[in-house]
Amino acid sequence: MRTKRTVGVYLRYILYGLLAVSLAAYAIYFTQNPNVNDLNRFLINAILGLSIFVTLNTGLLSLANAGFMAIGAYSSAILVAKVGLPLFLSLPLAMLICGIVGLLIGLPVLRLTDVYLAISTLGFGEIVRVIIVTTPDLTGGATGANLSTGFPFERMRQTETWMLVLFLAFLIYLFYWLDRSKTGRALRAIRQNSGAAATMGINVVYYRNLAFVMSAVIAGAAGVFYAHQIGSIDNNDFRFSKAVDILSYGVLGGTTHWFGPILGAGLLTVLPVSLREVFGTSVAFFTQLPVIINGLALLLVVIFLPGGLFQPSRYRHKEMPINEAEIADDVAVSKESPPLVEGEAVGPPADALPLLELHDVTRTFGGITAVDNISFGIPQGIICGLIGPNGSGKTTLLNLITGIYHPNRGRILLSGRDITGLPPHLIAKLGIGRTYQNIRLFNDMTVLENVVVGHHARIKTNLFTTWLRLPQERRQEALARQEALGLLKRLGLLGFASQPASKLSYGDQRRVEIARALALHPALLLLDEPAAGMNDVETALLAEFILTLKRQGYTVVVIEHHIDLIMQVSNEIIVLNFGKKIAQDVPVEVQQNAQVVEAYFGQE
Amino acid sequence: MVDASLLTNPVYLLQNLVDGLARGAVYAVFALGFTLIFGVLDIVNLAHASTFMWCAFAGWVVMSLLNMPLIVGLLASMLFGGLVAVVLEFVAFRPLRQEGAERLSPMISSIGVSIIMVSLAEAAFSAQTKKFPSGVLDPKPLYIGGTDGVRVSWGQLLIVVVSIVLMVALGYLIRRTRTGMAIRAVAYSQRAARLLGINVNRVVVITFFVGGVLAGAAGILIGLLTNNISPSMGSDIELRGLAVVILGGLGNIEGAVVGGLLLGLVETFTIAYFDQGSDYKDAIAFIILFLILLIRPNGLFGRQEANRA
Amino acid sequence: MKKGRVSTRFSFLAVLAMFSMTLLGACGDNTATVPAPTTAVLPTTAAASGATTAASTTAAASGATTAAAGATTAAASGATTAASTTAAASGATTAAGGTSAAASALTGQIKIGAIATLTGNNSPFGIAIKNGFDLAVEELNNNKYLGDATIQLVTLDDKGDKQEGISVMTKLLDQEKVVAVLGPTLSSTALAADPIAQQKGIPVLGTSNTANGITEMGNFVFRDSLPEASVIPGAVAAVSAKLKPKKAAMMYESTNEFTKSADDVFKAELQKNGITLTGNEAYSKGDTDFRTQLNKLKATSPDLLIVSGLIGEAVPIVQQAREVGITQPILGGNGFNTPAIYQQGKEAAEGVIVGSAWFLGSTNPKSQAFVAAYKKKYNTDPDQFSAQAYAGAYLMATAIKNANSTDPKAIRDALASIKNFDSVLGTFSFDANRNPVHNPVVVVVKGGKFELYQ
Amino acid sequence: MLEVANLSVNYGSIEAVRDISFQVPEGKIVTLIGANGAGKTTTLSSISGLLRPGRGKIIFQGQDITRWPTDQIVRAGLAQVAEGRAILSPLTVAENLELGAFVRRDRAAIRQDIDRIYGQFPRLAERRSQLAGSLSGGEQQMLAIGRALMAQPKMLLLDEPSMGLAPIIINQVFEIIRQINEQGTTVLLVEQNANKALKIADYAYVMESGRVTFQGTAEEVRSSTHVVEAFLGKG
Repeated sequence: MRTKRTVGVYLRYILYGLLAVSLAAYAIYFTQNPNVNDLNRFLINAILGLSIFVTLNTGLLSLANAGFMAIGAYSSAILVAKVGLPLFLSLPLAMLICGIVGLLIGLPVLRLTDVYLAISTLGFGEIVRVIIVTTPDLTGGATGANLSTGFPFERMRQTETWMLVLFLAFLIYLFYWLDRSKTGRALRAIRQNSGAAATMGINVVYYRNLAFVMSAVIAGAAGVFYAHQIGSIDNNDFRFSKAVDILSYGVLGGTTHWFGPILGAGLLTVLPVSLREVFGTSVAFFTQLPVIINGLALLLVVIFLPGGLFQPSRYRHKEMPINEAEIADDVAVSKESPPLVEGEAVGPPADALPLLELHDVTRTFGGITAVDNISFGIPQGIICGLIGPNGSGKTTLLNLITGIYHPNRGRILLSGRDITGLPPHLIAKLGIGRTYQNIRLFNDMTVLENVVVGHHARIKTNLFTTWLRLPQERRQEALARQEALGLLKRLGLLGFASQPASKLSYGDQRRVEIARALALHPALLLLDEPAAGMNDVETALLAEFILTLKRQGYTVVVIEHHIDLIMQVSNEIIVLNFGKKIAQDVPVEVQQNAQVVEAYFGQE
Repeated sequence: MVDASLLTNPVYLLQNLVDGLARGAVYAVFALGFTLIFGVLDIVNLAHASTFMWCAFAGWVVMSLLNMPLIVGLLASMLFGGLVAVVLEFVAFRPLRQEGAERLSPMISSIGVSIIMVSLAEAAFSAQTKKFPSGVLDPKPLYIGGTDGVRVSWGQLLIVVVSIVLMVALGYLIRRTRTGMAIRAVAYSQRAARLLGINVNRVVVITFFVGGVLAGAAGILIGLLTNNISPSMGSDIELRGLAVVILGGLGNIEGAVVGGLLLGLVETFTIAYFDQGSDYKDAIAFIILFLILLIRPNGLFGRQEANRA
Repeated sequence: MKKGRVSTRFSFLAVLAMFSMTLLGACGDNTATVPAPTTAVLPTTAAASGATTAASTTAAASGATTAAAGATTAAASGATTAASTTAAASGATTAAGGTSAAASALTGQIKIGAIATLTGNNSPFGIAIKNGFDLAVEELNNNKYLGDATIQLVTLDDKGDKQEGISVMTKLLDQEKVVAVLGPTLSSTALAADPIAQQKGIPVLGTSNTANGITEMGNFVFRDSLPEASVIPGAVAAVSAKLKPKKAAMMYESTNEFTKSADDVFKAELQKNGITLTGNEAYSKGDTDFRTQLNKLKATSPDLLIVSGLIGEAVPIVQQAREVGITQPILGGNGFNTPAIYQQGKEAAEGVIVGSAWFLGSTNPKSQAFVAAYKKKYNTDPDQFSAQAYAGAYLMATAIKNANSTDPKAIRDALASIKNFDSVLGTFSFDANRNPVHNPVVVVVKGGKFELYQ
Repeated sequence: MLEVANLSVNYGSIEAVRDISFQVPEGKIVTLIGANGAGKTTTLSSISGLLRPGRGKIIFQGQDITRWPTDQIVRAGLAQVAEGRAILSPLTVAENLELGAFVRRDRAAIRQDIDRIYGQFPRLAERRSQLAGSLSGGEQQMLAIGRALMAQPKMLLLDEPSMGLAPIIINQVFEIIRQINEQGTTVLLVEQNANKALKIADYAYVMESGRVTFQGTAEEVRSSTHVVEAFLGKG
């Protein structure tokens, strides 16, 4: 493992070195012979790199980009050459077409997971090519879109370097701000852990589709420029190998930051050009060299530099200085959410309905009944312990409440509202926050960002406010950040705010998870083994904190094996065994309960 | 125009059935090794096609340059395929398996290896198409029911027989032998396999070897059938092979064969019975692939993903 | 640990095997290469008419003075008007501004660019073409074809990629400052890259571009490769005259622009010759089984099977056609014009008819000399691509010689006025649209080799 | 027979097992009991080589097996019945048993052993050609134990054999474990079901939060208040 990391470091040096050398060679070459075409090529590839970046950064391996590039290229070629539109009008139209196709394809295809998604998008690319070949009247068919099929190159050849630079700059602007926005955080969160993202109120399906459509639109734009750079296109320009090239830009350059794919496209475009300039084509082997280097780089990077060449996360964390004045304990992000006021007891109204009610909830997995006909109610403002031997169904129950699983039978009500069958992100929005038995933080994000993700549902911004830099955007982001810092302060985590979550100790990570869940302003907080991995001191502090939450009016359900902790904080304990509820009572009674004792120690 | 009399002609129907099966057998043979690696190791090995291509060249070197008979060529090609696949395992897959990398990383590294292998093949053999020596197969077909009846060529017969033999042999290996049981144990859960005293790494190497041997058999047979050996022959059949593997359910050996035959039949019947059907036959593979993935994400004969540990 | 070593040994073996294969393959290459054509070119006959109209003698062999030659050619090609006259004038100026040599204004090295596909799928064509260029330039320089001047050929690889094609074209023009360009190999690359030469006023001569729309790109774009439209009519006419088929069936590769456009031309020609088309079936590159299409076509009982495909699939198609019982003659597109068709197809290939720009057995003395020289230099038979490339280099050199100038415009004009040039392809002229005019041949496989079809 | 000395195991930054030591004498049943998350399974996984310990030594029959690969440990005679049984559900009962003998090569003896196991577990004999996944929980547990015995282990590691089983079945399973021990196999039993485990064990260790907090003979442990506190708190 260590050698692997060392090799990775050297590999990074080698690749950067290679890039530097080729850039230098390229620069010399360019000053002698300003061949704009090579520059245009790089710029188009950089745009393609960004198109694959959007999906990779959301954790989707889509090979559809060559197909969307084809759609963009042909749409624009037809609009310009046959309909007679000017290029600047055909560009947005072609992008729109790609977006619509992307949506139509994305809706069904994005239900598939990794390998299947990759393969089905690959199939999509091939279908696009078959369609091109079989519609000669529109596209020129196998003969391509060129002079002989009615696409005069005078009209086609319109891509200018300034347009590409402008467009790329525009994209970079979009990506720069996207990265810092609610949407950008949501996309990254989904990549790192889509399950946890959903329980933070992020609509995973929506954002996946958004990323896919964005990717389609950008690839389509690249296709438009490609068509108008070449002046003559045919179906063979958009083969599977093109999809692989595009993928290489992302994988090689990096999939965590928008600059990565630009770097990747740069390396893979400039290197062959430099080799051509340095060696010419006199030595036969050199003609294969760029291709071999491409393959080798892909292989080595995947093995030794997972995440790609450019992974700036560790640098990025430094760029967020936090000043004390920013930290406000009692600032709410939006007015409708109650402010969190330290220490003030908000007791439940005596006659209140139970906050959470389960009625005959049953869930089976392939013949095994994990949760068997469970009913209970949890009144507002209490702490409820949930215990039981291994495999008794505790975590399954939590997953049912948070919508990760849906019950086979029974109903789940939150404040009297039926939430059975709702997707996790809606349940999160309705006010149930949770933590996980196996910590599911977004490891590539800072502690602060993790908590800000928790505010997702309450930040009222969208892509327009992000990209137009509306005041609302800045205000909401600042408020979310302030409140997140406030939460961190209360949990004693302020010192870690700008560190990557993965660098924290286990106990601290648990507390970050709690802070993240609290950022939802949940009416109900579900903690799944919050003390696991904590030492005694940390556990005691945790107990204190849970009690503080209760005083502030939160309702908390805790699963825990540290039985002392449960006994100490709970108002009420529910005991499960074999998926059935065997007891629900105050702690002292539970300890005496014969059934409970038997569940734990076996029959005498 | 498809003549109306053809639609009802029983000989034509039978002939297309035979041709469709033979066409499908080609896909099936290619898909076998592909699906084996996925079934056991959960890896979409996109370098399978390049291994296949190199094996065809290995067969060509042995048979054309060294003038060896078919059987030697076949064995050499199979052995060579096995060895190449083992190298792939060490170079492209093992380093990724050891560190719990992302599930898609092996697929990407296999793409990298594949690029290198194709370039090397171009450097070594040039992109020029290579041919096997003629006379390996008798060009005269067999006739069932006289020369107006159904025709089967030796090549078709060979590929169908081989695809079935390979399927049965692979089935036997997987189901009836100790090694096969170990392979299945590893496929189900590497952890459980380890606890049974199985050396998982060795089983993985064996699996790759077997996958490579299958690629070798496919390489030389398809090379022989089309007599068209070139560095791009892998990528030409790769996408179709992938469609077959999906159709049969990734990792399902019988499924791959049935899927291959099915695709062969569907393509054949589309060409045979639809006006201009041949224009659309390529789309068919991918439209089927697309639809199946949407309706049954694990393939037509796929098992439940939940079974995987 | 032990197992580790075993596996390591395995991989070592495999690497060794791959290495030895590479060596074997490399050696094998020289002896076993079968020139396999494919992409882009087709020959013809309709040209015959073109040739007659243009039978204006003059210029071709004339070693006359530049200005005079310029004037004559300009006059000869009625189509070229004011532009060429001025060009001739400017050519003269350059010549005058050159050295004091009495007969020739040409000295030193003259840079000519060549773009060929030397990497990737289509590299076999590019390599054959490069060989043709190299052989021709070597001969031209040895024979002092341009007097004191020698030709320096700068060959760049376009990798079969359009963007790379544009780049290397730009490089040749801007950096290498070539006076003319030969290539690129693929029509698709030519369609992308040639407009650059056109824009900069540098003549470019494609030696293997047969797609539609090539010379339409502009008056600086030439080709010496007969497009399908020129070869196929002759072939169909010849077959029609001899066999008098009533019905014909066709097969073509649908994913390739060359085979697809050939298919369209075939269709049109069949109609002209009053032959009914009974079916037109498609297949794709990499297909292995063509029996279904053939079977379907057989059911239409055609008198003739026409196949527009590349050599990779041509052999199996011919074999499978015979297998399914199509005994009728087969007329192949240009992809069939390679010895591989009979070397691999054996008996099945007997009687296959191919229309072509050139064939190995040509009795043209120029051609025979070329074949001998090529064989000597490369130890293998040339194919049509090498021949056209070789002819292209000679045409370009002749244009420079006739122009007696290295001014691209003068070269263009001289090139455009080449008529009845005695080339490896036969008597060669450019028509008004800078397309080649020469007699294509129709050959037939007989006794395991190509013979003229008569 | 088995000696674990100063073993510590980490998952990332957390220490799941902290400096524990214990011994399993030949021919005995030793049990590790403790609540969920006490580190019992982690300990077992380190012994069988599935996890790499951070510190400490594991000695089996005088050999230091701390860093051996799992298959070698199994070959040395240390078989584990994993938590959740880890039976291979897509394989038949018979195939599962055969795979249990993967480390052996004596075909005839393997056949005999299979027959013996069928004798011991008649339920399995009835279902020999069924897929293991179709068995009930108790049957699966028996299959898992039978399969582990096929390796002819000198010592058997059992991870929560009672988990998810009905009380009657639990009794049967523990009875079988006792029989196996009587036939000469040393047993290390990891259990949450303390009452049952202590009934058949000779010696017991109580684990809490990754540490051994109490040890003694089964009788001593049973009469101590430690166990109750470990499970249900001090109240």
